[in-house]
Amino acid sequence: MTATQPLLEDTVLGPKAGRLYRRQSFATGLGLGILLGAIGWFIAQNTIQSNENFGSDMTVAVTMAGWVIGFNIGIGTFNAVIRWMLGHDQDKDDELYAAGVGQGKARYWKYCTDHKVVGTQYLILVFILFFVGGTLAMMIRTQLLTPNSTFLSPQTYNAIVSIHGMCMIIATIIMVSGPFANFIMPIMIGAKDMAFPRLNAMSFWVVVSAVPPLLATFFVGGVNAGWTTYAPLSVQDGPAMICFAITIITFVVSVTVAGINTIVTVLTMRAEGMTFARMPIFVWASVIGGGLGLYAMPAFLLAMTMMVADKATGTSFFVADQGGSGWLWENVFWIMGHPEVYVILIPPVGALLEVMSTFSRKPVFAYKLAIGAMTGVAGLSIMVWAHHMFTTGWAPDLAGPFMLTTELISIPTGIIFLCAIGTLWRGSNWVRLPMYFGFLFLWNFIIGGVTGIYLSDVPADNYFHGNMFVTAHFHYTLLGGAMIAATAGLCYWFPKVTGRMLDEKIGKWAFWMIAIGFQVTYLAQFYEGFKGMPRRVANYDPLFAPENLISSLGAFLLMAGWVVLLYALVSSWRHGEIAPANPWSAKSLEWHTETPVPLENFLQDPKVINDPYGYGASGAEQVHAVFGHHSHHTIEEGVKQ
Amino acid sequence: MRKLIGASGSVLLAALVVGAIGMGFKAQAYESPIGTLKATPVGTDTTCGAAMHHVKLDLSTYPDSSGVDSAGHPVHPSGNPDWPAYGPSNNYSVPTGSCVTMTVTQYDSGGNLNNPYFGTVLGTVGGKIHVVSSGTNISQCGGSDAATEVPATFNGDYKAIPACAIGHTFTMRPLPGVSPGFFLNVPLPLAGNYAGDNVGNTNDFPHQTVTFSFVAGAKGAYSWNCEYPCGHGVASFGAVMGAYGYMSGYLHVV
Amino acid sequence: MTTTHDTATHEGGHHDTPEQRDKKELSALILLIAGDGLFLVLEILTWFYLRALNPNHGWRFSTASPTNPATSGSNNPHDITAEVAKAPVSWSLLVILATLAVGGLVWFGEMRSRKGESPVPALGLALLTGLVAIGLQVYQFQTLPFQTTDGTYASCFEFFMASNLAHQFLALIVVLGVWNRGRKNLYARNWYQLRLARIWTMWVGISALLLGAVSILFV
Amino acid sequence: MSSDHQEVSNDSVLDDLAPGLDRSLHRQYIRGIFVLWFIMTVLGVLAGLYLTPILMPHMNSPEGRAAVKTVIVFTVAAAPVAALVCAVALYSLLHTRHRGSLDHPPADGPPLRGNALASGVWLITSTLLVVFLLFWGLTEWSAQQVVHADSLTINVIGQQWIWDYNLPAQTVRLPGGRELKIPKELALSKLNLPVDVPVTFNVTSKDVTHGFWPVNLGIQVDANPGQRTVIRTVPDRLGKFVVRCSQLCGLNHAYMYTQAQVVPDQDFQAWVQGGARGPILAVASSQNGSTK
Repeated sequence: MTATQPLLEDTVLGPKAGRLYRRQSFATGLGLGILLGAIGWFIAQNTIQSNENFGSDMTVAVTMAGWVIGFNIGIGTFNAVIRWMLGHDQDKDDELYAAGVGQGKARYWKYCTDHKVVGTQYLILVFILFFVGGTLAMMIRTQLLTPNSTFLSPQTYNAIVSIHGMCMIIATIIMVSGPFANFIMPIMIGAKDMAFPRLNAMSFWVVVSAVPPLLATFFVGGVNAGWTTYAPLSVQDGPAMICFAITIITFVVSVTVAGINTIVTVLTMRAEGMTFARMPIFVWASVIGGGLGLYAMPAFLLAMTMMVADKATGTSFFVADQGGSGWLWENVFWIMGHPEVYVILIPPVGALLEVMSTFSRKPVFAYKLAIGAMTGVAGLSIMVWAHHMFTTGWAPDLAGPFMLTTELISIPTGIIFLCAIGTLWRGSNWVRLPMYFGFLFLWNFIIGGVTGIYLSDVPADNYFHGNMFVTAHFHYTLLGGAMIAATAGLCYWFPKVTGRMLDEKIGKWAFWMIAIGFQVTYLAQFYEGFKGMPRRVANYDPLFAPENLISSLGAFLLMAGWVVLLYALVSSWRHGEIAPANPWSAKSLEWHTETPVPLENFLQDPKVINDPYGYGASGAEQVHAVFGHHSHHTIEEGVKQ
Repeated sequence: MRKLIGASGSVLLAALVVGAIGMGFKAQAYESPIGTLKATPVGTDTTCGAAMHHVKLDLSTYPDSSGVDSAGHPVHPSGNPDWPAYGPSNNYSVPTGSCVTMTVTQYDSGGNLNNPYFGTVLGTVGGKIHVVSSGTNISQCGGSDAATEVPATFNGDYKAIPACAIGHTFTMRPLPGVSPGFFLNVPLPLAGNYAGDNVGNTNDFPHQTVTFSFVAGAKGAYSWNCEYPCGHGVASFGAVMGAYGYMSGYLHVV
Repeated sequence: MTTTHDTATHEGGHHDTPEQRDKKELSALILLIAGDGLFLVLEILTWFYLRALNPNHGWRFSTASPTNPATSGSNNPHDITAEVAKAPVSWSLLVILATLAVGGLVWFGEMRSRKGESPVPALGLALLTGLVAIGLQVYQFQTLPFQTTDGTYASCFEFFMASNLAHQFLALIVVLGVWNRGRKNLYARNWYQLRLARIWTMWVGISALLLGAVSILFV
Repeated sequence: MSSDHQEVSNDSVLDDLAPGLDRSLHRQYIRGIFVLWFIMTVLGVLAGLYLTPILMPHMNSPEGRAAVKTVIVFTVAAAPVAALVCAVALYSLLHTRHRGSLDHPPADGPPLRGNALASGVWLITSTLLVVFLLFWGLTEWSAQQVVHADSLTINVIGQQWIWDYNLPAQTVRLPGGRELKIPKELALSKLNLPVDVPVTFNVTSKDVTHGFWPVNLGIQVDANPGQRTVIRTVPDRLGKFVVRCSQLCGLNHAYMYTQAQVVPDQDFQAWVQGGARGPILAVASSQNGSTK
């Protein structure tokens, strides 16, 4: 098989090319979004009574809703629904066009249904979101360089803290389930695309439309309430809170659609012979993460809609002096919030185990146990939400049960460690760049995990809750754990996604800057927490000055490390050495198709005969899949004999 | 070498971008046209008990932030004109260890505090403030506070103002770990019950002149804000109360 | 590899057989309803939580709240509970019945389609019923004897109605689609989309029933 | 793949962990990892035992010291597990790393697809550890639930962005037969606590949720509008500390704090009887330091 991409360059589309919807792109989305937003603003300004309490909130709500709807009409989100309703189903040419045939690079700016284009779009979006979130983190650390700093006003500081949090949460939720569960996962199971290619494109462009409202918060007063937006503080907050809620509601749509799409793809689109027990661990992780997202997102939607109702229509779900309760918010929010951190964590862990297996040249240790552990983490994570509420005074009698469920999570989490070190044990340990990040993950996540058990303990949590210790803990798990594992996955799949090899020399410089900067930043923050510095403060006692200075300097190094990594990625993407189809000699299907991957992934249909971890095995057991329709029968029969 | 230049170049570029964004965020903080209001020295005297350096600060509180004050300074130019504000600045600077006499001219109406505690005068010299009314104000609080006696006009020293007759407060907290620290709570009585627009904010409008002294402690940026619920939303602490610069700021002891 | 070959492959990928599409879309619909059902469960839990707190029996405090000018409390109706208990029950019942009827009619259309008959009349009737259901819901919204600002009971009731309205709207779009496609004779042989439409509209009816039951029975 | 992997003898656990590896090499691996594990465990235990008390502040109540003790115990308990993960990772870096050209993948490792014994031991150990953690937590937690018959009641009121304290008129019987009398209700901006007197904080908020966190007492509870939450402690060491807000509460959250101190009960009595005048009690104790 030769590396060809005839579909993208040579295919001639039918005579219908040039219809209105084929002219849709990011530009029309932007234009229509701005237009509808402006119309919404104009109507709201002229019709809604300038009631001091609700007027500006409603205006912002209508404007932002106008933007989101306008952008999605402009980009083409609703095309398929409307065409379905009219009975004009897409024909073959339409589908080829939608998949990006014959459009070159322009297809990255369109509502493109090719899962590889969607994955790449997600990857770029994740870079952008991380850069925005990282920039905001730099603002925070600059403000906290010295005590009594007046670099930022408290209002701006709170706004930055809130949006740093939410921006990073959105980025980390989509950082693996966006790029890799879209680009890699369908190829891994031998599918030609996702189950619902149009919904796939939708899940991406809906996130894109959710970003401007998030950044708009800075221009309408800023969110004062942190990313957790605890009511009633968030109900008290200004119209920025409405922008924030619109972002979340839009994002919920995306995650729900993406989760459904991932699960249905794996359920219905597997290649011949790809039984559940032969699926790569990353596919399992994507499915579990997607399913958990489906569980978490409705609660987020409910919390945000109730909060918008409280703010913009005067209901009283969370306002105590009208009969509501802030504890209701905290419950609904954390019913979403704790599963959500595992929505972030599980897919990168799956990616990490793939990396560990490939670079140790060994099967994933205790494959089934690893799947069980990820499922167990997901299952337990829906029963632990109130550990965020130990000190709120809500139901002190439930402290024991929630301490139990929280500590139980350390058992499946421990199994994931066992699988990782079991895979390393006696492996040939090919230390390429992905593996650097793999080792860093182990170190960071063990610290994040151990500090997590302090926090699960109620008497200790009574000291640590709401303090910098918590901040350091979840940065160790989410940044040091999930994001580092995702980076390992990025370095691993970079040759397949971009067709070029990543420059490992620059990558290693970046690695050391990230590794050292990270430890300095967050170990110092653990110390701040031990000493009793609260979270989310714009200013602090001189008592905490030295460790804050150290933490800030570490954070600058950390950010510089990410920038160097970004440079390595971008420069390798443009000028890097052309990658072979299978640079790591890995066994899963994505490495056994061409690079760049052709439109429908495989020039010959794969037939899976073993799991993709046949390292060190002999004979046919080494082979994950065979291609074409003649050879595999004999091999399969050979295996059976 | 090319790689090294590329990598350091991108770090530099990122630093420039981040720095530019940082400048943007820094510019978001409200700063009054006159900047930080420096206290005027009036020599050495014994206003605060012992003989010490004495400085004066003159402030006003306005029911809206448009217009100019008696000295011609805009009250709070870059904001929401309907919101009340302290003027002419929200940042003040006093020398450490000095005796500070503040005079606040209060033009705003008012009502009930969320917490009556902030009707008490705290932290001033003698635990008192001196109030002079420009004209007749209300004689009684409404509703369940109807029994509370409120003088028709204030004229003299007060250790507390009835919690139902507050216009604003000037409440400042100590810095932990900084000694000597000082805590200050000064209730400013409401000035009349009119609903008119106070654009112009001149002395023609009813007002309360509140004078008090305190000893500035150790160096630092002491955060102050108003504890009277003059905003909107939950507990009337949204909107203006959540926005930096109108009813909050810093007292810099230098 | 020739272009034609790849295009042919592509056709196989995106133009699944109706059976394959049925399988995929049914799985997706079940997942969607599971998520939506969770939303519903949490909505109802919210209701019970606020009911358990029950300050002033779920009604706004009659005295003016000094800390929140949003609720002046000045026009708080007397004995609102009794009045409310009478008023919305019948309306809610009508709304629920109409919403359930939509699902039933789509089901009827599906059965006719399975028998090789035209589903269009039944679907047309479902469309009309859906419009009536939305009309009834909007009417109920407008004639409620309380407002959003009247306390937690009112908050939940209006929130339920709003989410029901959103559901009905989504159901209406689906019914409109299948009706129009039925009109164009696109369901002559494969009726799987009708089954999906039936499942969705019936779920909308059931959720309306649950929300209605909760908000009416536990005043 | 070299053929030695196919000669699998299953007569021992060690062979299971490393099929095809000759015994001496195998023992070498185990020994290497054991040494690394042992060193790191010792380091972890030492850090837990000796570093924690240095890192954490001096606590003024049993609850505070319980938090410190919990950190020490959990660090010690977690050290072997964390050390094992690090030891295996480090050993694979130091010893079994593929040396030579990194351009091409090394030969495959042994096809170890799992090991029931290793998994079982790991599972049982981690389950036992969790049981221990839970037992420890519940023991400490229940010890903190003791309600003293007689305690000093302090109403804590949080609002944006300041704490204030209300001391209702009350008489508290002290263990020695003496009494602590609060003759009339006092409203205070600072928190002063008599040493060795059980104290009950009734915490509420006037507006949004705050977090009442008297840092060195090792307890905290949120101040919720419309709710009263209660926490109790017995401050048993003299000293100054700060009450902070642990829940983001809006604009000036960073500045929401109060100076607090634990003072001898006679001093407290005298101060209260004098109408709680004076900016701060004259206490003969050093910052954060002295014992009683």
